[in-house]
Amino acid sequence: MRISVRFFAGLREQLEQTELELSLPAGATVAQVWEQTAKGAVSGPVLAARNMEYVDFATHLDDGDEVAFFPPVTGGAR
Amino acid sequence: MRISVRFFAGLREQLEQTELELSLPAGATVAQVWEQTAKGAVSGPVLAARNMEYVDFATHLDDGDEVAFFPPVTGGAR
Amino acid sequence: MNSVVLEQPLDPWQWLGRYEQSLQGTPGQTGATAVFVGSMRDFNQGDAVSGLFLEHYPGMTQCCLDDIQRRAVERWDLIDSLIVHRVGQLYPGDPIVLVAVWSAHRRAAFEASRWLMEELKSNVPLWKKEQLVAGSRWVEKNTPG
Amino acid sequence: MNSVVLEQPLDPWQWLGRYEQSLQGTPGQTGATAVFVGSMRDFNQGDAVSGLFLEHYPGMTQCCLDDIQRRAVERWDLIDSLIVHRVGQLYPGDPIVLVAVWSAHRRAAFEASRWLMEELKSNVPLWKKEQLVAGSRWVEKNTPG
Repeated sequence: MRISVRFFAGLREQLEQTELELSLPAGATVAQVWEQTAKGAVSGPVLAARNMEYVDFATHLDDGDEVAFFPPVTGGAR
Repeated sequence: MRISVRFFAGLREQLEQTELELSLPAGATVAQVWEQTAKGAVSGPVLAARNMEYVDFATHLDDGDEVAFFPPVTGGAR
Repeated sequence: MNSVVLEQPLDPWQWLGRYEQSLQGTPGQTGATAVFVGSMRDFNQGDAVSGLFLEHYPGMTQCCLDDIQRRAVERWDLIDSLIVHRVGQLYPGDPIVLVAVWSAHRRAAFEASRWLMEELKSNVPLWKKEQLVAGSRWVEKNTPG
Repeated sequence: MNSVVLEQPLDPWQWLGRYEQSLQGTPGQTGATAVFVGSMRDFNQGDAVSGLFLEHYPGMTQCCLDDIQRRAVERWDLIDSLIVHRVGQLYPGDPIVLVAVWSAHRRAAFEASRWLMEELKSNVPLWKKEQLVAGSRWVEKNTPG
């Protein structure tokens, strides 16, 4: 199945990558996407979203899903 | 000594009086002003101010003081 | 820092826009602004209310507004504060009171604006008389905060 | 009810003035309006900050703003709410976020506006990169509320 992957903020900079497409076997998880893309090159906490909703890394994916990885969010104000 | 007395809101309406001048012996208290002006005609809680600061009824007055009586305040919003 | 007893209609957003233009200090100090606007409702204690007269004690009302404002600014180390309170005749939907505070961090702004509203309701000499279909009545109690 | 991700400068008081003119319902229902504005400070963690870039995840940022707003309106039975959040390049003094809620009574307005700010900071995909004299850095932690 085809999965789109996106990275944001500090994570995007560390990986020097904004988005990519992956081909994975049916039933693959968010964790597998992470292993194939981050390659152990990332330190610190990482959050994941599937189709723009927060998910944990054990979540199984479907063909065409968009998966995003990013650091903890820091919006709002002081 | 001369004391100015003012009434506000529901109290002003009950007493049908907005302000008046009183002549009192030196050392008179807020309570004495109240007795001479309200004449037992008032029900409910009453607050007092002397020269625009909240005081209790035992406070002694000086010549020229302004004393005000009014019901609990209800400013602001719901 | 300013507190105002206002006899004319109150447009809170216009007041805030103008006041911020006059603010002292560098704009980069303020991280948080909290604003509360209280408006006249057309319903109270089960009755339709068509108007409201707000009576005040001119000098003392002003002093008490100044006083609670000064206490809030000290207690929360605020950068600035603006209070504007209407007096006189009001109609449903009219803004009654504007409380605004400027601070470095949001916690101080949230706490100070809320505290100012509670102080204002319990300590500042202002009295509401509601106009109902069947005459008018003085509001005798505050609602809990 | 509206939430907006904004790439242009944000004038909170102009937004509020315009939004209130468009409000549904009779104006006499609203007794309380609570507003919070977060602005860019020129100082953070001991360093002078000259600029801030706010990155977002376009679709998800919008969804998350809509979601926290809907939850606040339901939980406190609000009359209306407006959230506007800046993205892109900001400078000291620039407003970053506007949160406004309209309710019948003040307690709901105070609580909901504060809750919205905390949710916004912890759940909405937005990331701040500060520009310092000695380069730039991602902000990694929120300040406590």
